Amino acid sequence: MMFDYSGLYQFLYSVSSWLLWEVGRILGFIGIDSGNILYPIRQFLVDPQFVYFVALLLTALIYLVAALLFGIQFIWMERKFLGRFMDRRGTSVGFLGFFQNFADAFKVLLKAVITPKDADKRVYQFAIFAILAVSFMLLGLVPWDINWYAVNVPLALLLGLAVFSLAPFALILAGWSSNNKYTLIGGIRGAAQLIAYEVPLLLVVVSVIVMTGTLNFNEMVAWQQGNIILFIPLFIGALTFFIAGVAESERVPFDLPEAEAELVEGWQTEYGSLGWGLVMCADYLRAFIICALFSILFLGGWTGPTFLPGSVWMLAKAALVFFFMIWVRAAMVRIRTDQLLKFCWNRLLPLAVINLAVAVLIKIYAVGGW
Amino acid sequence: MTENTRMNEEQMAEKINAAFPEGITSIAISPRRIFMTINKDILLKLCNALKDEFGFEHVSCVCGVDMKTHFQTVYHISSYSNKVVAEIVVDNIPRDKPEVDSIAPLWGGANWHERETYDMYGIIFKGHPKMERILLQDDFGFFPLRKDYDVGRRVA
Amino acid sequence: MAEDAKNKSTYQSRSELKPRAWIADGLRVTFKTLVRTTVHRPNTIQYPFEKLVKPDCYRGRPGIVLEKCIACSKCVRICPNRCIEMVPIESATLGKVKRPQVNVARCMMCGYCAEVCPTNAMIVTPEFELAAYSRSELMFDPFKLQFESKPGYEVCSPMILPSEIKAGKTEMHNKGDMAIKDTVALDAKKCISCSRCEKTCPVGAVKMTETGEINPKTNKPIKKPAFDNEKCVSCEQCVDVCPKSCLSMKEAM
Amino acid sequence: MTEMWVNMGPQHPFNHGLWNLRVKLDGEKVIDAEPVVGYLHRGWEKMVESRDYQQIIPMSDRLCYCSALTWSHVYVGAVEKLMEVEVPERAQWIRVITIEIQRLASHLMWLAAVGTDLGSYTIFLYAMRERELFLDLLTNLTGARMTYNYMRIGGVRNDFPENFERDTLRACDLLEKRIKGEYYQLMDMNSAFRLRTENNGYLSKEDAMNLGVTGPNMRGSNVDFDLRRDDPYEKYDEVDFEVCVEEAGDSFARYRVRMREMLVSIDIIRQGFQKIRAGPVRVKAPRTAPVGTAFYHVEDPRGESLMYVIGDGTNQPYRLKVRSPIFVTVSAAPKMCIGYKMADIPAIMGTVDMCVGETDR
Repeated sequence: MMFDYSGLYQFLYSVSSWLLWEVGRILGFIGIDSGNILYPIRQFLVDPQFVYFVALLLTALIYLVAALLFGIQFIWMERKFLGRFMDRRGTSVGFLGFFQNFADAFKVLLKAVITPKDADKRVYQFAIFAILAVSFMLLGLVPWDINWYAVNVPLALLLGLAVFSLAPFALILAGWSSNNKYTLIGGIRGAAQLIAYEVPLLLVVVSVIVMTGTLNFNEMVAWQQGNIILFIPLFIGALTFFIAGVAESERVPFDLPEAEAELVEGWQTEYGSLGWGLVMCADYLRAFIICALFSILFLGGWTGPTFLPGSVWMLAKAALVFFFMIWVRAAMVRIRTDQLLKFCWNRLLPLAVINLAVAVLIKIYAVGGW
Repeated sequence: MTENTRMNEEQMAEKINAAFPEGITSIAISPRRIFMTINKDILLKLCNALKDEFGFEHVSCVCGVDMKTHFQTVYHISSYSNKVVAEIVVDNIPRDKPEVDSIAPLWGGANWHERETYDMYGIIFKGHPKMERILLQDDFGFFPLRKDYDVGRRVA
Repeated sequence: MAEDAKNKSTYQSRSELKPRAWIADGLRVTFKTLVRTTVHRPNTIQYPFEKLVKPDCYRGRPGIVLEKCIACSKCVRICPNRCIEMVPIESATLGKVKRPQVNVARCMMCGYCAEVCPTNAMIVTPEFELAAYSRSELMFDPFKLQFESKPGYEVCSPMILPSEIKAGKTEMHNKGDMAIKDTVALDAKKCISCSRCEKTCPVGAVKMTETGEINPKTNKPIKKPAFDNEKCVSCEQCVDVCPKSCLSMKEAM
Repeated sequence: MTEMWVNMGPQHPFNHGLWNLRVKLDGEKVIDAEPVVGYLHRGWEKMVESRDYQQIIPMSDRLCYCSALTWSHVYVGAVEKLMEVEVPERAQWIRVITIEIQRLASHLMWLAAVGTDLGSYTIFLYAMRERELFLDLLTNLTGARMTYNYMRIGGVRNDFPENFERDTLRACDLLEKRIKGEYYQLMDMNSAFRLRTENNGYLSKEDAMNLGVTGPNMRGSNVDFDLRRDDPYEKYDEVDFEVCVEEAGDSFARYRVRMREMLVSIDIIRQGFQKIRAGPVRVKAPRTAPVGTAFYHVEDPRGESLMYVIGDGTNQPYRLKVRSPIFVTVSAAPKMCIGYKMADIPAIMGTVDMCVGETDR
């Protein structure tokens, strides 16, 4: 039985079918053959529908592990670079400080889970899962290489951004259920900011769709490979996407929801051990997704000289964009909520519209219409 | 306080002496300083005069002193335009009913100093907007900086 | 006002500034630091493994050189937080003597004990890592307080007399110098020559000497204390112990 | 939205030290503010009455822990005036130079605090790195990092260690280059920083004078008064320096005043090293003070600090009153905070350079 490596999903489907076929053979070996009462279970195990289900389960498991690893790797990158920007040494445990985050992760696991008094228990827990689900789901859609993806849906971008914009509800839920004045203010501010910055983000994505003509990531990258990476023609759009992305992942110039100065930690204040660990990891994951989207939409995803495999190129570009995010964090000061929203509506939105106009003009004259 | 009415301390001392012949018990001057000892009933009038005619814009400090037999409050009021600091000592405030006029309405700077003096000595400033303790908790009971409040020193 | 408010603001407010890529400045500054700290080492040190280099005169906890100490308890008197006490100790070389014991938990490391000690027995050590599991561990008895002395640890604050300044001299006197020492003055009438001051003086600077008169009742010669200012370290123990308080310190002005 | 009293304190990341600003909010806007102090009250003035004059010097260092030298200098100045002790020339010059070094360290500590309040840790770490330079200088000179116990009644404890002058001038050059280069680009030219600090926390000139706000906070509101020039003490009359005054009266003006004041301090240090001559550094002071009173006020990095001492013939002061500049500036905090957003309060209170140690004594 040869496993075909065409795609992650196909690979996992063949693995799970081989696995279940082996289980069926062992059951047969120990005597559960056609006459036995347990025979229907063996048939059920080898049934293609069940194999399909197990393959999906395996994919989800791999993506969960990959997501957490990316999150931790980006936390390490931020702490290390931020340290060097600020003339101090970043993390210091293990090789280049890489294992500091695993140490922190285990420490976070060991902490006691404390739910605040008369907080809304169920909503308090659900808010964490809401934020995590929203962030992890997108990772499933984003492909790493030409065939290295979990699901290749024609409208992948639309589904991704729809899921991505569910986050504000999770923030409000978290802020409200922690029964604390500060988290309530933080939650509402966070939601306002995320919703505000969705609009320019989507407008820029529309301009990319106008240029490439598709909503599927693979075709987008193929188009960019054929013509030109979209960073050069749609430079304004790339800039707007970057700024809106920084605001989406609540990083320093726009990180008022969890501004240490006034609101202590904003809507994350009341979360204890694992809850806070996952929420912080989800924050960095959202930053990673923005960088991944940026590298696919504007930097031509996994295309690059062939001495490196495609997915390494993809990760390198995402890391480069994240380096810029860290760099901005080192040089900038936090701005106030109303200034932040005013900046979004007065500055970012016009830029996004101009970019859309540029995309349409280029499409008509340079690329020759639809 | 326009430019031409700058005065140095001698002219001020004479004017003040002339304006308040009876209330001032002693007055002395030294470079950029005026030292006065007055009794408490002319305090408010003197401060009004200082503020308006002599251009004293800033109250540096109001402090209480427990002289065992009576209280004293000492005011340091400085004038930016004339670059002079006046030290006014309001003497023999009776120990049983320590009350002085408050100068907080004239200069906001004295507001918290007077509350602290009340907090430490129990001297009540009449006319103060919010006569309460400021550093100690409200139910502290007695006034710590008084000489009869013995801390129980640990002698070496 | 002294000068009326002429326009003193030395910067243009944000609205007057012409629009420019201001973010580039911040980014350039931080990037330069990034490059500098990766090429050379960053400014911070890894504390438990690398230690900061401290000057010799660094004031950590007080220390003592037991051989030099004469138990004059001047440090006990000067300590603002009253952390020092004289404690009887038993040591082979010195026998049963009293030496200072410092409660380092209360000590605020002001360095006065070292500054005042006439024989530089009390010194200032660079040791500042004083974590302990219990407060009694921080009660340093004279043996634990010991620390081998280096020239920088002895604190000496040289002084000059006001009269000398008026006379135009400029050269200062060190700690034990005769010129700036406060000497003990005796009020002979009150003295009942009980010779307690002679017994308490740690340096033996007090001698009971005959003064020629004869005590009419017991017709023995009357003895009054005489102070040898060379040896005296002006520790004021005699002034405190005198029952009739007829001794007082005369300051050298 | 209903009004809501929010306690920004006493343990709150934005305020440096233990004080509580109770703020009444209508939505985001601050309608009313009420500072509550006293959490760090140690009874300093009562403690002082049971110690003799020399023992109070290390205690006066601990009034405001980030500018210890200026506070011990005020105390020592007041006692010298009481005892009529005449301080030698070189000691006065040493005092001028060390106070200016302390002012630089205190302003850099303030700059670090402004950085964290506005969310940029880079500024915090850069300012702390610069401050370390000056703390090392003072450690070589006095032996301690922050609480120096260096001033004595009648002079200073010891003279400069060797090549102290070279190190100080080198540190000053580096700081000047950094202020004109790095901080100027990182903060002054940073439009987001200006967005957060400009035209908020406005304090008019009359309010500043009337409410007793002094020092850089007052000079930020266009009051041209500096104790070092208008009521010179020590050797400040022989040093010519420019008093930095800003007209706008908002947080950014206070920030600009302090940054320019750092450059002025560097200039004073350079002039000090040129004018200092060899000579004695300490005069022997009498043990007991005569019966009488004396007061001494000085330009502290935070404002006008004043000490009023009453001597009663013994070696312990009868009464020692401390006027702390921040105690009065905090009483003017509501005037600065009302009308602005809650997110502005860290920016406003950050540029006021709070130090709670001296507020509560």
